[in-house]
Amino acid sequence: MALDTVTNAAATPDFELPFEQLGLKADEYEKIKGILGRRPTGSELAMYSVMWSEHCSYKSSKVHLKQFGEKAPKSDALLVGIGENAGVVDIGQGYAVTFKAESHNHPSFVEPYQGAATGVGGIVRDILTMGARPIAVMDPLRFGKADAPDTRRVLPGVVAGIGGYGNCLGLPNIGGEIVFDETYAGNPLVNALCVGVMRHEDIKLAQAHGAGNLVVLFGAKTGGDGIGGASILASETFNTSKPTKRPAVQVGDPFAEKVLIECSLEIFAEDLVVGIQDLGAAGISCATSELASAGTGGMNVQLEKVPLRDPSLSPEEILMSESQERMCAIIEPSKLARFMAICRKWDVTATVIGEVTSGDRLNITFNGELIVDVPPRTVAHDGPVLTRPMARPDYLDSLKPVVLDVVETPDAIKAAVLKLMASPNIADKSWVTKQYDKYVQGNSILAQPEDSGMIRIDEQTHLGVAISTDANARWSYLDPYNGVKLALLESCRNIATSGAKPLAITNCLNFGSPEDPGVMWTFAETVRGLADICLEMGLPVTGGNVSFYNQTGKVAILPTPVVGVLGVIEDVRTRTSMAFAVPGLELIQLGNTDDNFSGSEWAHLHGQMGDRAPTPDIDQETRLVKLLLEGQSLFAAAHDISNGGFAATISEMVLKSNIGATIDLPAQYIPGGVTAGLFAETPGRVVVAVKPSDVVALNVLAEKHGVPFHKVGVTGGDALVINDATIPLTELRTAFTETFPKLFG
Amino acid sequence: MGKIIVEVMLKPEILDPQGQAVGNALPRLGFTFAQSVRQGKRFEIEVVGEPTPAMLADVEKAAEEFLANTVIETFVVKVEK
Amino acid sequence: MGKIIVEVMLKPEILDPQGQAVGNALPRLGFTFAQSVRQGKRFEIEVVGEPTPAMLADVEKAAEEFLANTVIETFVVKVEK
Amino acid sequence: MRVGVVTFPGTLDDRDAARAVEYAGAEPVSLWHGSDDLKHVDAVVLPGGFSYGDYLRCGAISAKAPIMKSIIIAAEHGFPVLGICNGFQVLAEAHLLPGALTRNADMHFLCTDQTLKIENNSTMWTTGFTAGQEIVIPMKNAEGNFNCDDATLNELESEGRVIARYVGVNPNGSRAGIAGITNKRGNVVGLMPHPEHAIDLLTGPSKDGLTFFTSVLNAMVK
Ligand SMILES: Nc1ncnc2c1ncn2[C@@H]1O[C@H](COP(=O)(O)OP(=O)(O)O)[C@@H](O)[C@H]1O
Ligand SMILES: [Mg+2]
Repeated sequence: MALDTVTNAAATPDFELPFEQLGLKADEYEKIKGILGRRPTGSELAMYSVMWSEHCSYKSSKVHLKQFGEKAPKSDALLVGIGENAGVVDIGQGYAVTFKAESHNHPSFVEPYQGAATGVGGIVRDILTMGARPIAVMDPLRFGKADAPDTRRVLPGVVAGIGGYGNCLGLPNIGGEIVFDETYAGNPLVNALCVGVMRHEDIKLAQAHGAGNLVVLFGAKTGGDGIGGASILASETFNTSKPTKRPAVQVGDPFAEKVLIECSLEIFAEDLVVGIQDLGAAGISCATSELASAGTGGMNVQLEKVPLRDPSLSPEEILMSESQERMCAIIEPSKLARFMAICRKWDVTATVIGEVTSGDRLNITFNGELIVDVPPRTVAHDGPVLTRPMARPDYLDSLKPVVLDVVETPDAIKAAVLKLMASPNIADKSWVTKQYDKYVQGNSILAQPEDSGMIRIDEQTHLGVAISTDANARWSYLDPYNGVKLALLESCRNIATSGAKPLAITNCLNFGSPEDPGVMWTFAETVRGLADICLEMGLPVTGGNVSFYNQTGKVAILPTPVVGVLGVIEDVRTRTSMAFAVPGLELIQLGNTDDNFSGSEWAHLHGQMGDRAPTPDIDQETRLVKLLLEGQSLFAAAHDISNGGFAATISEMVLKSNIGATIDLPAQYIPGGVTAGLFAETPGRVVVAVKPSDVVALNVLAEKHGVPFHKVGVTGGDALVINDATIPLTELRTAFTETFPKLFG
Repeated sequence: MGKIIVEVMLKPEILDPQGQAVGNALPRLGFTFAQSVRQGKRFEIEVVGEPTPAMLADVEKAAEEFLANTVIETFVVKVEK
Repeated sequence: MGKIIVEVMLKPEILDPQGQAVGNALPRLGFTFAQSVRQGKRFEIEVVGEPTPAMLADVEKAAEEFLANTVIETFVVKVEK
Repeated sequence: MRVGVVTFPGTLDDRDAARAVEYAGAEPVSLWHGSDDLKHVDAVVLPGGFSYGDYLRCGAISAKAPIMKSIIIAAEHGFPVLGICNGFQVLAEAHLLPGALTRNADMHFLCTDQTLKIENNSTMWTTGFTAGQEIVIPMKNAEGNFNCDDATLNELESEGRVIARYVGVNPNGSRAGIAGITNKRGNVVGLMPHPEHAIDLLTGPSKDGLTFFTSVLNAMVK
């Protein structure tokens, strides 16, 4: 089979490569020619096309994302910032924690089980690559209408895939989200977050230093996975033998990844690598070009040495293959023997495929013939940067205020609460979360359905971290700038409610097509809002992920910026759960309720969106967080008020506690009356349970921090009594728990 | 009582972690005959009376839509004699 | 390249939850042909050259000791033509 | 006293089992599947997880590991062995215990706090319980559905070798609600739920699990 070598490319300048099929624009192709001073070879084009794709180059989002750098708050907590595989923060006692979220939306629509499974696999490798032991995962999910037939296909598959892969890796799943909205039909969102821990000195970076050091590929063999584009190349260039069929979807091998994790951690522990990079999107193209461009010199790679699962792969395909469960390490020759010994112990295939050079080029040969000769930076970092047109979408001018009946009589209150608690977005998620192992590793302090997931980091000192992921897409739809701020504030509140102090954030921004000016404007507003609030709150953005093109035809998904907040807790034994253990406790709502129903679940249940997102009150939220942390020892239980309002929060508390409560909501004191008191989703509110003897102390503390303090009831009995409406726990539980089994078996 | 068999295998280009694990284990147990192993599913379906062409068409349909995930798997329907 | 097939099924007296689940799902999907469904495994083993009797004996042994759990499963070894 | 904890490729709860052994007051010794050296331990725990990814059959590939050859011989001489979840599956595949663990009746992986009734407190791993005692420990598996033929079931029942049974709704379709069994001699025990995840109230639903580990310590010193 004839190879498109560098010599050949220089000799045949006019040969047109199928760059459009690879997603490159004409000007981008010209730019590549300019960089190389000749036409690219098929292999070079393969590399540039994947690395310059939206997914790898962030070409549409770059101009906006740089705000995270420009507006970055001073933070000594940040050890590794945006740019590496994942950010790393200092949590004290010499521990460093890394966490990041990734999206695997489209693959999960095509093949829910494998799409979701490989999504988990990918984010876990990002965390491992930093030198950390992965310690937990979370999975924020979005689906179309709960009763839509396709949701019945997608949701069970996605959940089984996340569980199938995560459980097999031994990673506790400690939280996530499940939200249904028709805009996600055809565009389910499968975001996966992973958190890992290491000692400061063990942090690893994706850099190829030191001429003569070896490039080692280890893990699974390379197959024809995820290389649709390259196959075109392989067949259309000089490659005579047409490649065999290429997989439509990738199949994950969680066992291979589990072994890869243990093998890598043993390698890290003996300090055997100079640099390391996982193979995800763009596979070897990405790993080699990023390692080289982040390093000091160049790199030579002998591509024929890559172990193949499918011998029919062409060089272009090997470069582009996205086969899972692979890593690439840079190793000093003197340490190779030990490295290989550890790989043998774990039955992990490891192969030297090249070496670091003193030059400045990335040279790739195939059976001795030079097929790639590029400046690595131009592949990894000099991709196109677009300033896409933006326009405030028209729908924002035709929003209608929410109009709802008042809910006041006992019968109305009971019916409304039961209806809310049975609605898919609020109903019990344990049909899902029971499929996830939340105990493995033995350090799970809090997990679903608590406000945040909490993991013990040190068994002696009891140091721990808490993580919460949140997004309110309806508020982002109404007001993208404030919507994302509200999501971050909710996440911080979730963290503080559990007893941890917010420290750093990550994000996963899910949007429609960047070629739609309306979507682009919404995206820009979101990034501006997130950058602003992180600066205002002094929370560093450690990294994130952008997922565009989530739309069917002209219809985009609701803008869905998922924010993940990491918090630290000095002593996990002081954490606060949402469940109270005894009757006779006073229930107090911290924070005021107003009468805005826009974007609320209650309005959604009545087919309404509303016209204005709440205005984030960062000052009040910050004081609330301070209060929650300072008053921690007073709380017998605490639960954040968000989706579904007070009614959802108190229902979740009594059901988890299996103890009732008697609630008194004095209509006259609440703007919007009892209806708002129950169902409005006014931010900045938390319900806490305290011993009667602690009420005064809490009241004093609340006044000190200027946080509104409202006695709302007492715990006890076997019913939830709201004003004069009595809802037996058994009835409430049935409404809450039967929705998911009915929908999904 | 007739019997219809549906055999479901992963497409050749799709990674088969199970088959791979079995293939790797065999030599460790002293069995050296295997070049490669692929693992699939086998459904034994008992039907009333002799399988009719209509029934087989039905089974094909069930295999296509349900028994096999045709995104990654192929299947064959056989009548067991 | 020869191919040897090993088919493994649960013994009739052993409850087969997977087969049952499939059997229960079929009618819900409008397929009425099945009296009962049993789900088993199918191994496709690629061997070098034509399978010899010695090789088949070896495969029998591997199936007996490893590919099947004879406490609950039975197996058949076939040569694919 | 030294208690070995075996790590197979894909084992997940080995560090948790070691923690439980420590809580119980013994010294955990990590054992590697690829070696037949039991390092002079006094008892062995086969922890939970997905050894070899649960490929082929849960526990099937691990049952052939070199360490198992030594464990099988030792077990036949009364050496205490506890198999938890995947460890139970390995013991069944190694024929140290009868029956087999098959797919849960509802096909789903199930992670839940499970109530069990201890029915045999005379095994080396259960002496610390009172007969009939109800305990709550986590359960997390996709193939915990205990399955065997009638003869085996009758034998297990008549010889009182069912050590623990699920209380309330049968969570996975196990025959006779069986959660754990023992061999005739009472030194080898297999249990589907995870006692090592119920050793303190901070990380588990109860402390009930610890008793399995303290029991074997007492059984040894006696
Ligand atoms: N897909 C999921 N995976 C794991 N946990 C989930 C998932 N969906 C929801 N949960 C958990 O269920 C609980 C309630 O979910 P949610 O209403 O989104 O919480 P919040 O309103 O505090 O964000 C939370 O603990 C959340 O982590
Ligand atoms: Mg919350």
